[in-house]
Amino acid sequence: MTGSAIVVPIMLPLLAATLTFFFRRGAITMSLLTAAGTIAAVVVLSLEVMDQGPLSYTIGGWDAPLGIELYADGLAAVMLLMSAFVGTAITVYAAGYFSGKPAVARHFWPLWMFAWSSLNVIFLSADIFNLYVGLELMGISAVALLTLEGERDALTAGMRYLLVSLLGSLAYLLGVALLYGTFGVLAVQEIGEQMFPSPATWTALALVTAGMALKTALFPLHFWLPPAHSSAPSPVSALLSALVVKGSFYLLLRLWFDVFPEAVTPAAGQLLGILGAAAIVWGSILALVQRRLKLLVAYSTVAQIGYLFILFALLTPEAWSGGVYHALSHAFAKAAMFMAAGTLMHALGNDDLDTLDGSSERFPLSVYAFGLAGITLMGLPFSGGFTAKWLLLSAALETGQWWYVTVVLFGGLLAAGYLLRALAHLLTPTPTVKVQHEPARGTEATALILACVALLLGLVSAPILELLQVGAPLGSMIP
Amino acid sequence: MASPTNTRLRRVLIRVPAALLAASLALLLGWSVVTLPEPATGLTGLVDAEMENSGVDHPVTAVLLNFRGYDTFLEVGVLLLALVAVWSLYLAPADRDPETAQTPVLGLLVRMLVPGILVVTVYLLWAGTSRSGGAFQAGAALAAAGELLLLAGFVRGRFRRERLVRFALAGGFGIFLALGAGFMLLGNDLLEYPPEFAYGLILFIEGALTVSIGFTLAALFFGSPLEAPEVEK
Amino acid sequence: MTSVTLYALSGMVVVAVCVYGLVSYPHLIRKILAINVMGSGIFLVFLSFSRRVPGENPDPVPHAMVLTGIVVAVCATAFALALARRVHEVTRSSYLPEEQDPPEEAG
Amino acid sequence: MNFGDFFSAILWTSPAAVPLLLIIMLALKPSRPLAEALAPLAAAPAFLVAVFAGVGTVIEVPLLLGTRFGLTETTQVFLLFSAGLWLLAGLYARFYMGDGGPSVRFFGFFLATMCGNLGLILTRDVVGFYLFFILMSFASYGLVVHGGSRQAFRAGRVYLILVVAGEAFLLPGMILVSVVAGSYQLEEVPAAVAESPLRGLIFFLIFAGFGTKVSVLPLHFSLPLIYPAAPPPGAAVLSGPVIKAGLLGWLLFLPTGEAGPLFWGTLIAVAGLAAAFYGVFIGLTQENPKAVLAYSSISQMGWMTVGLGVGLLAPEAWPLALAAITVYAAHHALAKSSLFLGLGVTERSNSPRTRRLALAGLLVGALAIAGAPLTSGAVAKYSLKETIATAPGSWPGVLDALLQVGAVGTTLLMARFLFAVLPRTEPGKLFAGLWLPWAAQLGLITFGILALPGNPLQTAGVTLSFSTIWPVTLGVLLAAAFWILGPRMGLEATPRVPPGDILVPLTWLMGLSGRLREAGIPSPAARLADRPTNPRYAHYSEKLRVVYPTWLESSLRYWVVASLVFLALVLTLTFVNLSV
Repeated sequence: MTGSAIVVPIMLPLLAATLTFFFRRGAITMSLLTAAGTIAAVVVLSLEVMDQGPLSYTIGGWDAPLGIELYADGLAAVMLLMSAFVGTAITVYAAGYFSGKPAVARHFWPLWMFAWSSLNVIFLSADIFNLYVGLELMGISAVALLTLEGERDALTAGMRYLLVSLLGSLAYLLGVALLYGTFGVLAVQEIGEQMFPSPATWTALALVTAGMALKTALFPLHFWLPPAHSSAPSPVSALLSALVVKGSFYLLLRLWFDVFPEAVTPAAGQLLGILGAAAIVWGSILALVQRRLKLLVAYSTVAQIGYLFILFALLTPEAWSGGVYHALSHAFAKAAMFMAAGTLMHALGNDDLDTLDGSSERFPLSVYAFGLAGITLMGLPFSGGFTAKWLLLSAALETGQWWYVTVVLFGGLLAAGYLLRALAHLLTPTPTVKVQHEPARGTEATALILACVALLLGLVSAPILELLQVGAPLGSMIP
Repeated sequence: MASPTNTRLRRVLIRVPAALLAASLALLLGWSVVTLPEPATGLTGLVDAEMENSGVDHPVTAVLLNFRGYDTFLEVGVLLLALVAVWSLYLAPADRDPETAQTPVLGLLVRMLVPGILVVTVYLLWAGTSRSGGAFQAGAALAAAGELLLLAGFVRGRFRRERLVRFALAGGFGIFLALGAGFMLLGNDLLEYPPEFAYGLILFIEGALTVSIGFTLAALFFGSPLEAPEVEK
Repeated sequence: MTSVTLYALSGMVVVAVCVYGLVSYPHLIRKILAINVMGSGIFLVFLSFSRRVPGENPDPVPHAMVLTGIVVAVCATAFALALARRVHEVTRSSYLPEEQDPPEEAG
Repeated sequence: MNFGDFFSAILWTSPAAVPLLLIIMLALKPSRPLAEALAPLAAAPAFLVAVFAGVGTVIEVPLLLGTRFGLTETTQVFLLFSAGLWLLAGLYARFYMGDGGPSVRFFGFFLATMCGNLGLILTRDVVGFYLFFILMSFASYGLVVHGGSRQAFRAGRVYLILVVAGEAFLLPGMILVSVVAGSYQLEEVPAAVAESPLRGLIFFLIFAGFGTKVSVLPLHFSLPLIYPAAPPPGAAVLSGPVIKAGLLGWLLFLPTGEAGPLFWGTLIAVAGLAAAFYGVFIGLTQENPKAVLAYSSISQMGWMTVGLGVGLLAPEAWPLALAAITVYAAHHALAKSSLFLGLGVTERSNSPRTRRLALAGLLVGALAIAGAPLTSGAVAKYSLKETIATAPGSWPGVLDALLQVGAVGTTLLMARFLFAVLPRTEPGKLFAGLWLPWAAQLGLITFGILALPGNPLQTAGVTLSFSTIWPVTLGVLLAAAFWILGPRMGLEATPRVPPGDILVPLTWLMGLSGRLREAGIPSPAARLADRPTNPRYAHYSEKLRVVYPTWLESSLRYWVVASLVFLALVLTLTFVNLSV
């Protein structure tokens, strides 16, 4: 029975999705119970991974390659922890946010539970076709969540996002087909062991990589992200930016380091690294010129995603850990930031930066949350973002790729530029702040707590990095 | 407004590169297929070796519901998800007024076809254990019956016995989930059934799935049963 | 070239044609159809692979994957069509906002 | 982690953790009174660790990127005097600040600075050192601007600019160090740096990065602004433990004890000498006693820098140099901060008697800085002299002479300080709480030498040599002569250099384009600055900054463009793999 905790993060949200679809009442209670159960299971699982090394779990009693296995190493455990904690915060925030909108809330809960489980499905799957099903589960639920409130901008953004998502998934599926045609198996580990360069594997790699880059919104394929993330209901913005893009990024990471290492050349990694660097600069430049807070935060996501892809160019244990750590701390910080922005937008009627002048007097908690999350995004010392950048910089210096050092440092400055621009508005004292709605109970505190966790991630990097080293593909880091 | 020439130019500008890139993609994909290693390997041998432990006689069904039952389980989840997603859009139901929709021929045809479809459904379900067929094929047939009834105005998209319909929609996934996870209490893996009950359980799950799949596919066609809400801000 | 390879190749051609359609036709329904048919092309490839394996019986695993894939594709298409309908209800347009309506496709 | 490990982790982290905990308690209303009562004692755990914990143990704590805590013989001394000074300054501040909001704010920054300072001494890894160093540097800002005056904020601004500039050198420096060492452990740094092909770059980054804290020329200009701005207990810790942290950074990260290029030692020794004399000359022109002390610090840090330079020149004698620098640092931290605490006492002396006593105390501190016999200063100078003797070539003779000349200068500078204090009186409440910590410090400066290892009589003896006596005597005589004769010869108007010296031309340069524009002279810089106001340029700037990026972004959003980019990426990724 050991290791059964591994199925809880998948099955519990699915159970909650069914129940919240079936029963009108009690959705919040069920979701909170799910959150508690998921956290407990994920913590147990992480301790097991830390203790015993990577875990495999056979489903239906059939071992891979015939059956499908679940697999949890340090990376999966860290991602599960991320989705469990950020997901819990989103659940709490959404309970407040949707409190006055029963018709929307009714569908939000099952959809969110599906989205949550889909993330965990992806994080735990060790089978490339099963990952496709997980991807589609994630894509459809993400789009449905985005269009939930039925606003014009959200609907068109959702339509675009759905096309993007389906195209990305189909590219992935075609890659899966080529891999099955070549190797005759679907298990990640088996394919990784048998991998050899051939036209089919090169094409599969290209299809899978491009598909996931599209779904992760890597520059220049980021076009769908800002409209989608900025027009979504605020809890949904938070979960899209914090978690959903990480799902496809995780998949890419798994495939590059567990499936394709024998077929990948450094040049391909450099291409992704260069696109990542371009994303940092381009996303930041556009964040600097936005006039709406949520768009600014969305473009910040475009920029921050760039850091994730630099690791493919650096390819050292530090770079790998730094990239993953960036994904982790960005999840907490960006969720906090979207929640804070959403609270302000809801309270003041819109998110035009000029309208938000002086919000710090009425909503200090939200502005604190925004600022603290900003510290992580800027990568200032003692934050989770700092740890990530330190590791990425170490890797860039170690491999002698100086120009990535410049990009990472410059990206921090640009982030400071656009975030301080937003903060300047929030902190400008104004005589009249017209509050249209009081924020729901708990929403402001949730954002603040998430932002604090993002900071704390800098203080407690060591144990998380240690967990991350369990089964890490490139070997272990500097002790 | 763009002038016709301008539009034509724009179209060429779009379609020529699109065609070139699509053609390159076709070449690339073709090249990958042609150069696939021979002899090919697959999971046939493994499936054949484990058939007797699978509880069913047909290899595809065995893979679908036993060896790779997890995929099937998630796919039923996707189905339920799509339903919730479509309902969340609050589209007006595609109702037909019987007065205008039903011609005598259509009415008669539907009355004759639907029972036949139901028989076919049951057959497909049963056939799945030993030859091609199974819950999805059966469910698709069931859904066709539902769509016929809707198009002919026999049923409406906004139904009254909502709880019951919801049960039919979510029941398949719910039962799959409950049975798949429930046996974990006996020390089994997820979705692992005790071998002595495997055949019965799989048939039972397939039955429940057939109903849910049929209802869900039809419901995807029907539109949302719920009143569109007042704009909630 | 065996007939199996021919099937696989035609699947790939279907995919490429659909990619072309997806890129160059702005109408949403066309895009959704392109994606749906692209899925079918991939399924064709899968099915052809099930016959590549030497032996009497075809490999059942691609069949199972295709069955799963079809249901997923149906779900995705259903949601996409519903969403396109909703977009049309709200915006009175069957195009993404940045795409212009070319004359021959308007209406 | 078993209980024993856990306990020792608590023990070793307590010096940094207790101040942090107290900050949190200060921030929360219910626990604030308790925190206010305990804040002055926040350095007590550090002191206990310094005294009892012992050298050599290294424990790993799963914080930050995996930090390690422990003490070496050198850092034990640093911790001892730093913790002691934090304790004394904390007690002093408790009485100096009184109660209320400003006191809470002061202690908040005081504790944060303390956490950084004590943490960086205790930590044994690169990341930990860097992070604590940053915490200390940024938290000090709060001590500088505490007074809230315009000068204080100006000083704070200048200080921050230097801190950020230092950051720009330190972060890459620290990362490079850990990369070349392949480890975060401080023990492995000097050897790894010495052998690295990048050692020149690393040397430069470390030298400049910590140089902003040590106030090496020309990065010295914030000191004469921040010491006068900070309240006495703040200035005491800034001039004592905080400035020494920069020195510790050099000691830990420069390739000491390894054979390196001669150039490094020479550079550092020359930089030290320059600061040593520059500080004296500019300091003599100052009116504000705290500014005089700031220049004295620049000068004294210069002497410690000379010691480091000699240590790099003669790696085989590094242990001797290290001991000398450590002793010098301890002495200077104690003596200089005692002068700041004493200044506070003098300002608040409300009767002639207490004032005379206070001045007498200042005299003791000043004599110690000057290196008068039987003070800690004499011991420090003596050990530096011993180190100098190990330098190669003609260095020993030159340096020895300069050291003695410098001592004359230092004596004069201290005399200048005492003269500057004399006319000031600002009666206020004088608590015993202000006297006692100060008296303790004075005791340490004078009698502390007896506690040094070795025969106390012998130690006292070496401070009585001719070379310690004559410079101080000459300095005192010169000062007296100047005091008596100066007014008669019309010499009282010594030249005045504004505090911060080169800061003045620097700010002038920065404001140059504006001034030129005002004068109607267009310069390229002015043209650049003009851009936003010129409609033509504004148009271009708007286009570059907003219009083009937005346009490009919206064209990327076209489905056609985006999907073609996607296809191109698929093809490129394939061919990138093929080509290699």
